[in-house]
Amino acid sequence: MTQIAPDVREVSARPQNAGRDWLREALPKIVLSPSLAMVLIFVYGFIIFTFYLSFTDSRILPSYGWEGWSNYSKLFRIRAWDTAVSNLLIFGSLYIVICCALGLALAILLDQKIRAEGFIRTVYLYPMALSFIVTGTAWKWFLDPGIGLQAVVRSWGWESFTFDWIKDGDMAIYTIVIAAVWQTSGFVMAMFLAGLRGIDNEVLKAAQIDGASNWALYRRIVIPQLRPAFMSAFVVLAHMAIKSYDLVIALTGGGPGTATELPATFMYSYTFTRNQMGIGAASATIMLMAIAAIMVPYIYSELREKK
Amino acid sequence: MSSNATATVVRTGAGSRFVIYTLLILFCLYYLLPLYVMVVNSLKPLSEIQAGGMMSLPEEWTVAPWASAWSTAQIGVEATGLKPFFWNSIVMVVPAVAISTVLGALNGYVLTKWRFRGDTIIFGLLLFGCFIPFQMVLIPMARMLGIVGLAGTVPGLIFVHLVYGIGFSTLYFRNYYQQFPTELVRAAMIDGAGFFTIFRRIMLPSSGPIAVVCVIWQFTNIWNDFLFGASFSDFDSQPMTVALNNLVQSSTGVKEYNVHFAGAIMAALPTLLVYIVAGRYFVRGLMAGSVKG
Amino acid sequence: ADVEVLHWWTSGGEAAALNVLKDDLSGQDIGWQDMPVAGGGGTQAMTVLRARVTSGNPPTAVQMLGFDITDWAKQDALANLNEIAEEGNWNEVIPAALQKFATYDGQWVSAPVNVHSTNWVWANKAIMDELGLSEPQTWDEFTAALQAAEDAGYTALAHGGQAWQEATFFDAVVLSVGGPEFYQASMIDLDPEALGSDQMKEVFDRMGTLRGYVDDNFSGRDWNLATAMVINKEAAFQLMGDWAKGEFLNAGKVPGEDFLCFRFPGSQDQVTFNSDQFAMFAQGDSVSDEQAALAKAIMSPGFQIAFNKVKGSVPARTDLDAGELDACGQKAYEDFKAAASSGNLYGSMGHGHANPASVKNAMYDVITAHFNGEYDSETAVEELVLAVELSQ
Amino acid sequence: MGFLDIKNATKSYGAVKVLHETDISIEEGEFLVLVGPSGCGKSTLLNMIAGLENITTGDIAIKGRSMNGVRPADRNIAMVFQSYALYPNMNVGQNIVFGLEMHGVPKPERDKAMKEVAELLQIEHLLDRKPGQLSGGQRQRVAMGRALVRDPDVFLFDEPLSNLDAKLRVDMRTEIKKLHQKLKTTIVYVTHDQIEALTLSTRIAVMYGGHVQQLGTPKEIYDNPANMFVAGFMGSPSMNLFPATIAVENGRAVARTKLVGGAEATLPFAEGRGFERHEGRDIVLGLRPEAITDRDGADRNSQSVHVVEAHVEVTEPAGSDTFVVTQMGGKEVTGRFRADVDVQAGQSFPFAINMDKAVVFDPETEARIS
Amino acid sequence: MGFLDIKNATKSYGAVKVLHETDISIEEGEFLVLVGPSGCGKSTLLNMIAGLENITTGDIAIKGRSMNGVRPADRNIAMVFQSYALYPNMNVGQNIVFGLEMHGVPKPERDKAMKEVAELLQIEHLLDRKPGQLSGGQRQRVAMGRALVRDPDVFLFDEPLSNLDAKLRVDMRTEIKKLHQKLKTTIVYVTHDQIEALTLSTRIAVMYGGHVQQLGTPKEIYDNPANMFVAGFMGSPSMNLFPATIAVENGRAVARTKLVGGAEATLPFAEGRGFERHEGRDIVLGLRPEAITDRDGADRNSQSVHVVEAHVEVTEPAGSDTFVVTQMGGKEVTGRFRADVDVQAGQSFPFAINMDKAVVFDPETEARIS
Ligand SMILES: Nc1ncnc2c1ncn2[C@@H]1O[C@H](COP(=O)(O)OP(=O)(O)OP(=O)(O)O)[C@@H](O)[C@H]1O
Ligand SMILES: Nc1ncnc2c1ncn2[C@@H]1O[C@H](COP(=O)(O)OP(=O)(O)OP(=O)(O)O)[C@@H](O)[C@H]1O
Ligand SMILES: [Mg+2]
Ligand SMILES: [Mg+2]
Repeated sequence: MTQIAPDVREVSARPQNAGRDWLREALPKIVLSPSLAMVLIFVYGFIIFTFYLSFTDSRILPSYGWEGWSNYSKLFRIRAWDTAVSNLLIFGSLYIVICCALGLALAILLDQKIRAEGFIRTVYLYPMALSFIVTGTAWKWFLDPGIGLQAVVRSWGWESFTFDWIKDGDMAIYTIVIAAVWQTSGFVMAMFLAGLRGIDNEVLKAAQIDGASNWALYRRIVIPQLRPAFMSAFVVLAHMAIKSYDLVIALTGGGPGTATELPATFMYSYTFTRNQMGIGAASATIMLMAIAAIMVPYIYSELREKK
Repeated sequence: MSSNATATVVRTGAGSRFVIYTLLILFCLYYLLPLYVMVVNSLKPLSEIQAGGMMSLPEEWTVAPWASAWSTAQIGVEATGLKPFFWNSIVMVVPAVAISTVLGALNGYVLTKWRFRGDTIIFGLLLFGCFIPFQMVLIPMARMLGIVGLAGTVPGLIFVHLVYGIGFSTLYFRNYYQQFPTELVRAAMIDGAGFFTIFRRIMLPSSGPIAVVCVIWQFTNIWNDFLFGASFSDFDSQPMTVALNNLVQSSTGVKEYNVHFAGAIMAALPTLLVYIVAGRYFVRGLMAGSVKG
Repeated sequence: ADVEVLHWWTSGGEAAALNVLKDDLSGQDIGWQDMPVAGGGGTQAMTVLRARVTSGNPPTAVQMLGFDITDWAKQDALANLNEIAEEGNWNEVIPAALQKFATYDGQWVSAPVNVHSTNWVWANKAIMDELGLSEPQTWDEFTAALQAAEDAGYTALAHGGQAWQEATFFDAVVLSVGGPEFYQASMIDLDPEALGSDQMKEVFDRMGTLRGYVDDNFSGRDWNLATAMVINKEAAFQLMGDWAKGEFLNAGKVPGEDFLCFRFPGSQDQVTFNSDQFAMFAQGDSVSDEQAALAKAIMSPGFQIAFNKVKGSVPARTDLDAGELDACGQKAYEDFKAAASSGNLYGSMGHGHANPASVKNAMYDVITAHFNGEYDSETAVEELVLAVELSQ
Repeated sequence: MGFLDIKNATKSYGAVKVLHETDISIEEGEFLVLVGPSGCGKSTLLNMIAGLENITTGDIAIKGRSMNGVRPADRNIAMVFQSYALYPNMNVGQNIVFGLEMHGVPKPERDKAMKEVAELLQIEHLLDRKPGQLSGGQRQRVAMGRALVRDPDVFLFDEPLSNLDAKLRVDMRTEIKKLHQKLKTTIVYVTHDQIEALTLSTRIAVMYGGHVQQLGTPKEIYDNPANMFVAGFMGSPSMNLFPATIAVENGRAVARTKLVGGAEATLPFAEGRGFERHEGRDIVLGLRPEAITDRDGADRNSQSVHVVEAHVEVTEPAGSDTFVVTQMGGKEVTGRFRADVDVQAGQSFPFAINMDKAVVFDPETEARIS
Repeated sequence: MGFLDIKNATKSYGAVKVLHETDISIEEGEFLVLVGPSGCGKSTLLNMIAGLENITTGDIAIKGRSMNGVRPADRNIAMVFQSYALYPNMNVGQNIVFGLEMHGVPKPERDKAMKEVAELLQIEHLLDRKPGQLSGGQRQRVAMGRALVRDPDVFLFDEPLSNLDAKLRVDMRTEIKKLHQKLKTTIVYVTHDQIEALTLSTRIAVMYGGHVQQLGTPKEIYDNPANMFVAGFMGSPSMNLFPATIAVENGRAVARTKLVGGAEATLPFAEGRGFERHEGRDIVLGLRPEAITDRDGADRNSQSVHVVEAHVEVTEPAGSDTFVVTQMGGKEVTGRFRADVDVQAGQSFPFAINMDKAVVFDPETEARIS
């Protein structure tokens, strides 16, 4: 963990040439202020706006008739919302856990003085470059039992091979996990690889002399030191999980049925295709509160710790 | 912290090396499969695809789908292919990435080297902005753009990407600059350099690794964005993703999957290129800062 | 000056049809700014439209469906086309069922382009001949035919598991179970009693029966892949709107020889429809010259024929000579005109012409969940009542 | 009023006072070393002189002009950092003249100045290299070059040698010393190495816990440390401090202390130091290692050398000398013997103790008693 | 055959040979220091002993058993690293017993061993802390504890003190020395600090450019360096090396060299060293700083002290001594004067030169002439 370097502070202004000094002193804040203003208006302002909308009778466009809590009470009676929330829990936790596990495993494997490391790294990394608008169809085909993996394996002679999760309401959410992991695990791998490369070689030597097998060495010495990498990976992955929209739309369109609905797709569909913007705003508000519940303590602890 | 950019000193036996290589190659297959499906099918005539052999190599190789996707496929009323939209995307992505990177660098610089009361809170505010779902901001953002007269313009679109990209680029640069020796800044102050001179002459030239990470991140996100591109562009500024969507999602009529795949790969080429060219600086850049959080 | 047109017609045939319009306008020195946003039967385009309108930069004209038009008209966003309508005598030539959407509060707000009818069954003639089947006239005959096809090793019913495709089934089944009154009461008037009735349970039971004839691999399949199954003699039947015809024709199949089209058994007299229309967005007090020209062009007989020939649908106006349409098309046009005059023309729920988007999607949820086995018929009925209530 | 005046300056971070009221005044051409353990506030004080940190209260003046509110760049100072803080993206030449460039000095003059400095420091052949391509000592030189080229009123050095290895450190130390003798610029130099402090300075400020413990010439500091902290901190190996009691024998003050095995050593003080009046008092006696040696190595000129047989615990031959450790008053005591003396751990051996410079502290207040 | 035998070992990375044929053999209980400038191959050799690097050719044996192909963990060695290499995620106690745990020692025994070691090193109160919460000296102790607890045949240390500040380094050095005297374990210790090498070792291997330049006891190395590299590297300040010519005066060999101003100094060698046969030969004369001192400070027992008036260039008072720099034969020469001597830069001053231990090198081969 890094320390905040002691900061450089401007010397306080003198009465003479006060204008110039004031400018010099304020310059950093001036430079920061456009970004701050943008974020205050376009993030926090919009959050407040959305929060407000969730209490109105907005349908196709924002409207300002006050409705109180009725959007929320409706929201909680909609079964698809329950599905969406529980799907996010399943998807989010599996996605984050698998990405981390796989990313870590790949990083460790790739760290063993591998010959074509650069090439393999690029192969693992490239899916991050593609959006699901691009790869969605390929994945859909590949997972489709009729023409994809199942069909191919069967054509090789293993007639009883079955892989039809994407068509199965109970399993479809896991295909979303598979594709999402495909897209980001390489990126996580890169983060862990960077973490591994930052570990003091002498510590590894010490552990070898202490007689740690490679397994013990990684489990006891290396992985515990990757905490910062885990943290960064968590931020990126959580952010992806929450925003997964393209992925679901491209792969299952929320189906079969509503089996793969996620809060993001739910919110979109209520706001834009069902013309129930009030409920959409209510779901967005709930979503934001959930995000805040996870991210604010995290951000807080990360920023605190470095003091 | 002594950092060593080379592979681990942990030693592995010949047997386990075989296992390692096997695993690595198997995972290469996992990652390459969708690309394989796309490439193979983009080089087949449509009839072969309809005949059902999506996993097999083409019996008859053809580049016609590529030519069609590039210049003759039906995107809207005109059969223009993706060609004109490619340029639209470039015009939008390049400034958006450049500005958000520079702004992120400036913010990171202020937040680490010119600290003031409350700076941590400001950073926290910026960071939380990364997590806002984009669907939520569509309507209010449209209103705002309308008010300032940027609706349906390229600068408007750039602005939107800037707003929602700033959090991550600030995060990257802040974490990087945190490890940048403050003594250098102090030395430059004593040498008489001012705020911007220090930034331009001292910080920026050393920011290569993290700039690569930031540019890759922003470039992929902005290039691949569909929602903002569709909502905030005009008839003459629709980006590549919207065109690709129009190509792939056409509601009725024959679906020319081979053309779709060719178009999809084409739309992904710039980001792929960025990854392949800059990929080897990527881990280095991550090492240089962003990971150590 | 130019018109900017937001639409989701990006396939080759559709674009060719639009080009007719474009050329017409360019003859009047009006340019065409194309703003296509494909996907999801116009949902993407509607999102974009929302953003465009909110930002104060609406397109000139927008392709729209059913209740969306009404919703936008309610927002006072649409231009008044009364003058042009009067001039073109739209009141006469356009059936009342369509006028319900094209007008709001007594004002014309959109120009209908076409009428798709959705309660069609498409059949592979070779399979029917092989199994000695004739056109089924009743539900029982239809299930028998499906069973026969299944026994013969074919996929009986080709289907793509997307909500709107299942809703397309649902429209037809509702009509076949309870006839037009029940359709009116449940789908259009949203009468809770009708929605919760035993008839509705019967509807769901029949949906279940249909589900039994669909292969296991249906989920998420595009409709045209399902059509391809019929074309390729893998499946016997498909329930789909008239746009499926294009696929057959494109594959070089001949209507009547290679494939058959008939109304869903039990709904022979009714036509459920959806209609693409172009609404003009208000850009000042009155309609601009360009918008007027565009509206006129859309309603011109030449365009209506030319367009619907490619699109597979039928013209929205009832006063045209259908001679240029193909056999299926002519039949459809006749059906349409007959239904229009007999009051048997019903907006399709599955395509947003029976009730507003919120209700439609709520119904989708229940129908799809039931179709995918999440609910039994009884639960489905309960859920349907609840969902409709919540969505209003 | 001196050349550099620090008047009553303090520094607080929030509620924490890291520098207590500090008064230091030095003349032009002096070499002031701030020395003290890590965290004692040396860098903070230096940064306050440089203008890199605000002064919380008090004043700092250079040449009589108060520096409060003056930008670092306008104070006419130059600074050399521990990490050298060379700009990694510029070559050596650019590094050296960056400050001139920032002050708007035209290029020909800059080039001339660069040449002169490079010649002075013998780094002409390095001018085109990047800092990353230099060895530690070379970087150190470049950092000095960057400071020198500015011709400042005051040079500030923050532990400039602590990144170098032992050998190089000694060489660079001598070079800095020579440079100061040649240029006669005022220098403020931070280190925590007492040898550097003693060899380089004309004046030393020993700091501890944000307080200046003692300000004086190296000789004052070394021979007359103000308290036990200063005594223990300065010198290597450090001054031996062990408990003793003052007694008077034959009218002369002596220190009595216990040896290993229980024997008692009696060490007479030099005459005229007046410790007689403290008779019976418990004290801490301070003796430098070089005051405890083998019989032949003892200072021939000293009047008060006293030989004590003591038990040898460890011997550390260090080439030029051999350090021999015994115990007095229950504390380890190190003597510096000549290299050739044949002394083994475990034996008893005569230690010649020179009491000329013995210092005496109060065990409670830790202050020196005189 | 010794306890640890390095026989003809070499190491190459690809085509680069970083360690040339090396033969070192030490007995049980010895303290071997590998010393040399950065990059000379010290760590490489140590890692080869540890089994962390393969041996390219040759053999390393411990207790007569060849170690080729034996895993580091099975060599019964322990190692202390420069960065301490403490496991940051474990507390001190866990760090210490990790090696035992890995060797399957049951918990009660581990705890017992941990207690003993902690007591020995006085770190009992730290056992629950994480390494990040320790000071440099404490970390150093923990690293040693981790090595000690294993009770290994050989201890390996790779620059264990170079991350500590000057003061702490001296203290820890003494502690290591004591520990070795108590435990009598065989130790191989890498450093580039010659003082450490001289004080700690029983045997020193001076390395340079992948070659062992000299292997011997500290006294051999200090007094009879095999060549100019060893002479210059060992000792601080380092040995003065300056050109001179051998002449014979009255049947006794003398060295003649130039002083500042052109005067010539004649320095007679001690008798019986047999340099007479080199009459007229140009040589490099080597004199330790402590052999050049003020008149009163000179060794009373020496036979061949010779006083020379020379020009003083720099004086560096260092508390315990004052270093005085002059020139001989055109080279800087440093003498170690007593602290009290009143000598100023710029004056002429008598330097007492003790030729007892003068060494002589061939200017071409740089090897010692005897
Ligand atoms: N920005 C800051 N906020 C709070 N405390 C600080 C800050 N900067 C320094 N300190 C504290 O001030 C004290 C003095 O720090 P300073 O850097 O002057 O020590 P130093 O004597 O230079 O030590 P070193 O020898 O380690 O460089 C330390 O206790 C440090 O923790
Ligand atoms: N993996 C490697 N590949 C190539 N050369 C190497 C490798 N490791 C070390 N070397 C080279 O071997 C030589 C000896 O390195 P070694 O680490 O033993 O030096 P050292 O004496 O320990 O120096 P230091 O005092 O800096 O630690 C150096 O020149 C170094 O550059
Ligand atoms: Mg400091
Ligand atoms: Mg080394």
